[in-house]
Amino acid sequence: MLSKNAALVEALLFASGEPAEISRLCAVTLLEEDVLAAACDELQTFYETSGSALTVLRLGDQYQLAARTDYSQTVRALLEKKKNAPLSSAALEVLAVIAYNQPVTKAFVEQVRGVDCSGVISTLCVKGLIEETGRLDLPGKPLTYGTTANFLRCFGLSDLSDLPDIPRNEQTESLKEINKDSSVLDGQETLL
Amino acid sequence: MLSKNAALVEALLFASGEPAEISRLCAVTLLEEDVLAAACDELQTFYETSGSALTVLRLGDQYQLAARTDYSQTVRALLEKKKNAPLSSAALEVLAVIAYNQPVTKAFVEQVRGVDCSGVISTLCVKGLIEETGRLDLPGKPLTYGTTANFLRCFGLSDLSDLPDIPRNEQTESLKEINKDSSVLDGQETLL
Amino acid sequence: MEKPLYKTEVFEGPLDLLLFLISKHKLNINDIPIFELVEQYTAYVRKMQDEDLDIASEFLEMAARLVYIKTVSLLPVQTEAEELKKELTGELIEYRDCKLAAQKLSVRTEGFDLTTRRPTVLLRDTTYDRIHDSADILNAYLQAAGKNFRRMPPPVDSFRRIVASKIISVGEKMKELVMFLSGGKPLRFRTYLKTAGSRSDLVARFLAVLELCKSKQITVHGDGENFSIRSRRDKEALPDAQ
Repeated sequence: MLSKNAALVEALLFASGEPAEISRLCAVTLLEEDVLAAACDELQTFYETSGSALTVLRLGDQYQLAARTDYSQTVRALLEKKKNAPLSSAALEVLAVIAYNQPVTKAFVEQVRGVDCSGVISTLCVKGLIEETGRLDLPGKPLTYGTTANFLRCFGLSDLSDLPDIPRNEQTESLKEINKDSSVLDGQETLL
Repeated sequence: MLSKNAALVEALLFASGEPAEISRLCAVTLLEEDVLAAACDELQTFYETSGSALTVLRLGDQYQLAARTDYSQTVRALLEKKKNAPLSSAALEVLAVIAYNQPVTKAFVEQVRGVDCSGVISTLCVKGLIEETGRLDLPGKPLTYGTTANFLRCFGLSDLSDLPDIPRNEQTESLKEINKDSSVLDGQETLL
Repeated sequence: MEKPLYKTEVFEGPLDLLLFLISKHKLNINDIPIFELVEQYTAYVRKMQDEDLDIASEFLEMAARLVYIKTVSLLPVQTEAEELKKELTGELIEYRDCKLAAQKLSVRTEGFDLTTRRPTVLLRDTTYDRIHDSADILNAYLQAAGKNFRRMPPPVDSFRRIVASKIISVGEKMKELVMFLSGGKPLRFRTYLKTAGSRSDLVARFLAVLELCKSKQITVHGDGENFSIRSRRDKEALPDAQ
């Protein structure tokens, strides 16, 4: 049996659809943050043990309700959505530079990659994987970019600190496999 | 423990949002109508007995997942709060460019900011801070935008002429002088 | 003629190509043998050129940079060469880390298949109702447009005069002039041009006079201040005409 708090959180996350900020959830439920977190944990355990198709995601300082991936094929069929085109390796590289160094400017990304990145950056914005986060107080006031809650969800991270470590001292040998095309699905559908 | 069919139906109804027709559900799940109905019944019983906030609604020949009405007040508070979230810096910048230059096209705003602004512009429209004001008599008849009365209210202005003055600087001054100086051809000065 | 099918790998940029060469030839990224790298890099770019691939300018820029490092490496004093090499090494390491990170991300994509839903639609008022200081809007404007308004496109007003200026056809002017001269009086050329309403009117008037002269519908008399035009028919009627 779900507790009242857990059921309340379930109703809120269901209705919100989009990731909901913890502070906002606390404000409307009048719950303390740790009580809210406990309710979310309870809900997630409930889904897991009862064989439900739903799952509670923690994305940075937000929570979101989602359907597990087991059913995604049938869901796509119902919503008449195509399978997503994979992210290009250029998009993955830009995403990596932004994720590990945010907030960063376009110029920074271009310096690391040695090529123009305007197109890739605007595509990633449209896909909701990155967003503008402000401007730097430098000549020209360049825009800065960071990753979104959607980025966390797509890459199975509950927080930016979950980002995989980069083996800094690894030999360049390991690049051989990297040079082979690596591409992943794109998260477009999940934005809807 | 939920059956596989019930969990599948749960995922579908969750993702669909809108009411889903029984015939469509049968088509994508490859279930017979009576099997599907049994799965929906099972899901609904599961929600009832477990104290979940969700419920399966049958509306004619359609099914829909919804949050129980017990929580509607808190849900409303959450969704209302969202509307009141402060403007992002991107939204404020777009608003400012429109306020000071109205009526302007999306292309104008994007030229100033150097990035795509479609999303921000439609958000500002939904928030009732800007509105379409007409179309320019130029190729493609682009839409123009201007600020609303609600914009004036939110920023404590009684009139657009109340907008804070833009501080003069050398650049704008020299532009003015060039304009004054020009005893040149019609239209020529404006190219400067 | 059949071209040999030979696929060149696609590289994200010059740094990508350099990393590929370094790993392929097992070079030490922390101490790049610049002569070897220049040779391999330029050979590869040449190969791409031979295959008629569009080579982005970045690849050629890097080639020039490598050749420059090679050149200064030949100088007796090595300080500049060392500096430049260090800079390039730094960039390569940074880009390598970027590729490693991208690869780490590419294997954690389970989340792309999660399904989320749209927010429940309440018939709710979406009107923004926070109260701001009016200075916020100015600050945002200065952020967006930059302190010097560098990013501002020319105001819409500035095009109005270009778009609004009427097109004046030479044909119209010719008709007008013939009508005017049909009265029989000569017209001072200077007066005719002086009364033009705009620069384009002026040009049209001038061209109209030339056209009418060419088609022998008018004649011109005198010079300087007295330079005038009149209709051809008058001239035939007047024996004292030139």
